[in-house]
Amino acid sequence: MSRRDRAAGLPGWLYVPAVIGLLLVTIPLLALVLRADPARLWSLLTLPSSQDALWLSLRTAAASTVVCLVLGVPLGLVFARARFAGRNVLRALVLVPLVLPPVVGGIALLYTFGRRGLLGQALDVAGIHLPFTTIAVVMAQVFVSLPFVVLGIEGTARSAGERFEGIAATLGASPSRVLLRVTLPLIVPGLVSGAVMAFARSLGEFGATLAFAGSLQGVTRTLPLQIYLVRESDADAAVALALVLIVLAIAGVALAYRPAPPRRETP
Amino acid sequence: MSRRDRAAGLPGWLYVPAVIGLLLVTIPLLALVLRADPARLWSLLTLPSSQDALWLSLRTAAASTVVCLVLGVPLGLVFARARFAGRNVLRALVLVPLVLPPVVGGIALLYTFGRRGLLGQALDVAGIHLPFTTIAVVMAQVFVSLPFVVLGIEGTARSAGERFEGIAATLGASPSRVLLRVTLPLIVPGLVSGAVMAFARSLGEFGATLAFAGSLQGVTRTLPLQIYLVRESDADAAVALALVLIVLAIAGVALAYRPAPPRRETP
Amino acid sequence: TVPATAAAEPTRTLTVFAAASLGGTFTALAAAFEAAHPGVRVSLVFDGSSGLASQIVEGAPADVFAAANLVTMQSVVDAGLADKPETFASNVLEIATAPGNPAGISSFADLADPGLVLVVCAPEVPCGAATAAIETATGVALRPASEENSVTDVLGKVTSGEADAGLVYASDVLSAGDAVTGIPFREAEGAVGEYPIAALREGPQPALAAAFVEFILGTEAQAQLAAAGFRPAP
Amino acid sequence: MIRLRARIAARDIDVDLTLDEGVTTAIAGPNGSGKSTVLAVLAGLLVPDEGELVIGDDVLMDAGVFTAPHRRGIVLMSQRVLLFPHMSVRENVAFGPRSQGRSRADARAAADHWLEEVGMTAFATRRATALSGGQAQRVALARALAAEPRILLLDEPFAALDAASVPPMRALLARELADRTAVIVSHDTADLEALAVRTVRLRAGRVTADTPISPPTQEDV
Amino acid sequence: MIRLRARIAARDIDVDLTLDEGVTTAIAGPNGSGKSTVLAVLAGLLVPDEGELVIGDDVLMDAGVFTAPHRRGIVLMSQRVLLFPHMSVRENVAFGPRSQGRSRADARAAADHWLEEVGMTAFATRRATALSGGQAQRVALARALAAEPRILLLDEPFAALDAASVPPMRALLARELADRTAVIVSHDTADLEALAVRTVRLRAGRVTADTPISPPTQEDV
Ligand SMILES: Nc1ncnc2c1ncn2[C@@H]1O[C@H](COP(=O)(O)OP(=O)(O)OP(=O)(O)O)[C@@H](O)[C@H]1O
Ligand SMILES: Nc1ncnc2c1ncn2[C@@H]1O[C@H](COP(=O)(O)OP(=O)(O)OP(=O)(O)O)[C@@H](O)[C@H]1O
Ligand SMILES: [Mg+2]
Ligand SMILES: [Mg+2]
Repeated sequence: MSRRDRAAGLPGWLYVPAVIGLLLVTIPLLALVLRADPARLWSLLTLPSSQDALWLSLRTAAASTVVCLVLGVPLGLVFARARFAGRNVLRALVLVPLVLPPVVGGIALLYTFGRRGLLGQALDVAGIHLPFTTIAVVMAQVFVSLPFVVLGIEGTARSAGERFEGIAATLGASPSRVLLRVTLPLIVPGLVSGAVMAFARSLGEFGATLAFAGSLQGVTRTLPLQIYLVRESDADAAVALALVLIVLAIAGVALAYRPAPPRRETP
Repeated sequence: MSRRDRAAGLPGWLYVPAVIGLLLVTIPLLALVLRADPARLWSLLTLPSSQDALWLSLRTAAASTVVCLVLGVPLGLVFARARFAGRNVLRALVLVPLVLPPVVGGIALLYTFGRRGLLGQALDVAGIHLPFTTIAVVMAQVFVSLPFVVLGIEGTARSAGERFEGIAATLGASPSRVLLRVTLPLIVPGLVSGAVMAFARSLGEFGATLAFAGSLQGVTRTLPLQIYLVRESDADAAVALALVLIVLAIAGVALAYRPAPPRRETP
Repeated sequence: TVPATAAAEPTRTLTVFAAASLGGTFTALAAAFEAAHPGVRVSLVFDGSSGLASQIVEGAPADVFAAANLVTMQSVVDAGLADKPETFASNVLEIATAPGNPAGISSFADLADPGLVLVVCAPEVPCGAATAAIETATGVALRPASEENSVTDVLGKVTSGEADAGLVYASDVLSAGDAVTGIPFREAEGAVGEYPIAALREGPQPALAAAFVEFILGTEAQAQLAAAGFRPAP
Repeated sequence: MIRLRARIAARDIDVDLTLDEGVTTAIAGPNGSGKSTVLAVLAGLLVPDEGELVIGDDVLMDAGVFTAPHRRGIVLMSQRVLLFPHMSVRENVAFGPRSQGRSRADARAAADHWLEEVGMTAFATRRATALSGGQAQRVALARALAAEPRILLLDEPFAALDAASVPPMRALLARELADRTAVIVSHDTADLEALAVRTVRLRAGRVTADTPISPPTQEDV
Repeated sequence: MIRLRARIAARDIDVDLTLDEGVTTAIAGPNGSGKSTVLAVLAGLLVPDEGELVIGDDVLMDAGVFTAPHRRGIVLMSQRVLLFPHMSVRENVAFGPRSQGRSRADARAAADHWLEEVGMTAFATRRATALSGGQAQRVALARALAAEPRILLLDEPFAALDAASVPPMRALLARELADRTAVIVSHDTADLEALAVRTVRLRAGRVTADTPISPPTQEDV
C-alpha cells in the first residue's frame, strides 16, 4: 500500500546512496552473468569434479553453520549479558579471524591442529588426524565465520534488552527456560541473519581451507577451491562455476531470510 | 558486582559452548604468536615495502569503511522500512559478495570496470581508468564489505521498531530530521558493529584486490597482498607480518567497539 | 629531496608481471636491471600465471609478462597483446621432503607407499600437469592426500610437517632453503616445464620492455636463473 | 469542522465522527472500543483500509490523498509514553520546537518553560529512561504542549499521575486547551467534565453516542 | 514478617520497611517517591547498593547472599505491562504455570481459567502485541495470578482499565489476595481501602508513615 509507505517516511534523498550501493554490488554480478556461456555451464555442471565440489560445499557449509550457531550464540549472549573484566579484549580477539587473510587463518589452524601443532601432537598420539579431512574443511569454515554470528547475536541481544527476561524470572522461569523461551525467540532476527552470514561466508571460504585442509576431490575440494583450480587452466569455466555458487546463494538466502514483518502496535 | 550478574541470569551450561567457541578462535592465534620471532618482526616492519603496505592498508580500509557506511546504511534502512516487491531477491543479491570467493568478486569488478568491461568501455572513453589504482583497492574492499553493513543495519533498524519515528513525525519532524535525530541514534549499536566488521573485512581483503587492483607496491599492494607475496619465499616472514595485522585489528576493535552499557529501567 | 639527476632524467617505471614461482629470482634480476638502466624503476607483480594473464587481457598496465607455462602465455598472444614469446628457462620436478629426508625416499616409485602422506599439485596447474605426465609414463599410481593449487601450498604442507613428501620444481626446492630436502629423480626429465617471456604490445614502456626481455635472455640473467635452480631453455 | 471516517477490518473498527474546531472533544468508551485507534488514524500513524479525514476544507486523507504525519500539525500524546530513550528530558521536550525550525536557544527556552509547567524542571538533564512512570508522563505532556500543535490528541494523559498531581495538571490543560482544537481520551469522567465540551462514545469500534457536556469553567477544576 | 532495607544512591532511595505475611500491604506516595523501585528490589530485578531482605527466617538478600528472582516465589505485575511480544495471550498467561513445571495441558487450563476471570477469553489466541492498553493490563494481571506466587506485587494494576471494569477487577483481586502476602501500589485510595490492611507511605525515597487501614470487606467493593 503506497500510502502506508509514505507514512513509514524515509526521506527521498536516502534512496540515492541506497541505489548506488545496490548497483555497486549488482552490476558486477550482471557482468559475470553476461560473460558466462549457458551451454558451458551445463556441461561443467555434469562433470563429476564439479558435482563432488558442489555437494561437498553444501554439506560442509551446512555443518559449519550449525557449529557456528551452537558456539557463537552462547558466546554472543555472554558478551551481551555477562559483565567481566577484559571483555572488550576478548571480543576483539574473537573478531580477529575477520581481519586475518584467510590463508594465514589456515596456517594458524595448521600450527594448532597439524601433526606438529600446539594441540595436534597430543591429537596425533590419540590417533586423530584432522588436516586433509572433511572435518578440517568445516573447522576452517567455522574459524572464519564464527565472528559474524557472535557479533550479530551480541548486537541483537543488547537491543532486545533484559526487561522481558526479568519479568520471566519473577514468574518462576529458570535461567535455562528464560534463555530458551524468552531470550532466543526475541533475538530470532539476529539468529537468522547470523546464520545467513555464516552459511554464505562458509560457502565462499577458500584460503583457510586450502592452507589447512588441502584440496582433494570429494574430500576437501569445495566449490571455491574447484573454481580457483579451474581458473588456472580456463578462466571462463571458473566464472561459469562461480555462477552456480551465486545462484545457490541467492536461492538459499532468498528462501531462508524472510524477516518477520514489523509489529504494528498502536502507540 | 557478582550479585547483579547472577541476577542477569544466564544459565551456567551456556558458558561451555561459549568457552569452546572462544578457544577455537584464540588458540590458533596463540599458535601463530608462539611461532613468530619478535626480532624478525621488527626487521620486517622497518622494510619500506612493509611500511608502504601497512600505510596503504590503513588508508584504504578507512576509506572503504566510510563508503560502506554511506552506501550501506541507507540500503539497510530501505530494506528494513520500505515495502516493495522483489525485496527478498534484492537482499539476496546484495549478500552475494559474501558467498562469492573474493577472487571471483575481483573478476566481476574487472568485467565491469575493466578496459573491456560493461561500464569500463564508457569510462575508458571518458579517460577514467579504475583497475590497478588505489581507488580500485577501495572498490574491491567495499564490494566484499558492504553486505555486512547492510545486514547489520537492517537487523538493528527492525528491532528498534518504528514507534519512536511515528511519535517524532507527529511532533513535526520531517523524514530527514526523523532519520538524523531519531532513527540513526537508535541504531548506533548496529552502526558501530557494521563499521567494525567492514573495517576488519576490508583490512583483511585479499582475493578481490589482487584480481581487480593488482599488486603494485605503494599503489595497490595492501598488507594481505604483501603477506601473500612474502609467503611465496618465506612462510615465517608472512606469519610475522600477519601478526602486525592482528595487533592492529585488536587495538582498533578494542578501542572502537565499546557498546554502551544496557539501559537499566525499572519495569 | 629529489636528486639533481632526476630532473634531467625522469624516473620511468617498468611494470613486470611474473609467475609467482619466479619471485625470488626476478626480484634480484630487477635490481640488476635497474642498476644497468639509471632512472628506471622496475615494479614487479607476482601472482599465478593465469591470474596475471586475465588481468593483462582486462587492461592491466603491464610492460612485460613472464609466465610459468606456454598455454597461459598463448592466451595473451591470442588476445593480440603480445607476439613472439621466448622461452627463457625450464624446470623439472623434484621430491621435497622434511629436512634430512626422514622417510628415506629415494625414487619416484617410493611415493606410492600408502603409509606416506604425499601432496602434489593439481593437474590444472603446471607442476601438477608434469606430475600427471610422469605418473602416466611410469605407470606409478600416486595416492596424494591433497592436490594443491600451487607450489607454495605444496611446500607449505611439507615445511609445516603435515605431509611427508611433495612434488615441486627444482627451483622451488632451492628457494625453500633449509626447510626442505630435495630429491631429484630420473623420471622428471620426461616432463620439463617451460617459462616464456614477452614484451606486451599495449604497455606504456615498449622500448624498456624489449630491453628487459633481452636482459632476461642474456648471459648475466641466465647465470642467475641457473643459480636459482632453473635450467636453460630447451 | 473535522470529519473522520475510518474502517479497519483487522480491528473490527468502523467509525464516522465529527469534531468541532476550537474546542475539546472527549472520546470515551470501554477498553478495546477503539479510542487509541481513532487517535492514531487522526495523527496519520495508522492508515485505515478505507476512510477520509477532512479538516475544514483541507482533505488530509481519502482514497487518493494521504498527508504525512509531520505535515498535519496534529500532535499525539500516546497512551504508551514513548519518550525518546537516547535523549535527555530537555531534549525530548525541545524536539517539537526544533522540528518546527525554531533556534536551539528558543527551543531550549520553550522546553524549560513547559518542564516548569509540569513540575519537572529539576529533571531537565536526566536521561529520559531514568524516570518513574508518573515523571515520564509529565515529560510526555510537556513535549506535546511544547510542539504547539494545531490539534492536540491526548490519550489518557493522567493515568500514571498521583492523586495530588491530577488537579494542577487538569488546570494546566484546561488553560492550554481553551480555544484550541483537542481530543482527549480518559476513563475519568472528572477529566472529561473539566476539559471537554462534547463526548463521543465508542463501543466495539462503532460510535454509539455523541453528547454535549456543559462547558468547563475554572471553578470545576 | 518481611523486612526490607535498601539503599540506592543513584535514585536517592533509602528505605527500611516491614510487611506482614498473609495480608496485603499498600505502598503509597507521590510520583517518583520510590514505589516501583521498592517492588523491583523485592522481586530481585534491581540490586541495591546495600540492603537486606528477610522473609520469616529466610534471608533472600544481604551483604553476601542474593537469591535469584526465579527462586523467590515473588511475582511482579509491573507498572509497564511488558507482555511477551512473541507469544499469544494464552501463552503469556500459561508461562508461569509451565515454568513451575506444570504440564502443558495443565498450564493451558490454568491460563484459560485466569483469562476467563479477567474477561479476556475471547482474545486467547491473539498476539500479545495486538491488544489495547486496558486489554493488555488485564492479561498481565491474569499472568501474575496464574503464577500463584508466594508473594504478589502489583504496581498500579488498574491504571489502564475503564471505569466500569475497575469494580469487578477489584472484587477479583480482593478474593485472590485474601490470605495471601501481597503488596499493591495505587494512586486510587479506593483501591487501597478495598484491598490493603496497611499503608506504607513513601516520599522522596524514604518511609514517612506506616498506617493501618480498616480491613477490607466485600461490601466495600
Ligand atoms: N495491532 C493490532 N492488531 C489487531 N488488533 C488490534 C491491534 N491493536 C489493537 N487491536 C484491537 O483493536 C481494538 C481497539 O483497540 P484500541 O487500542 O483502539 O482500544 P482503546 O479504546 O484505546 O482501549 P483502551 O481503553 O484499552 O486503551 C481492540 O479490540 C484491540 O484488541
Ligand atoms: N534508571 C534510573 N536511574 C536513575 N534514577 C531513576 C531511574 N529510574 C527511576 N529513577 C528515579 O528514582 C526515583 C524513584 O522512581 P520510582 O519509579 O520508584 O518511582 P515511583 O514511586 O514508582 O513513581 P510513579 O508513581 O511515578 O511510578 C524517581 O525519582 C526516579 O526519577
Ligand atoms: Mg487505548
Ligand atoms: Mg512507579
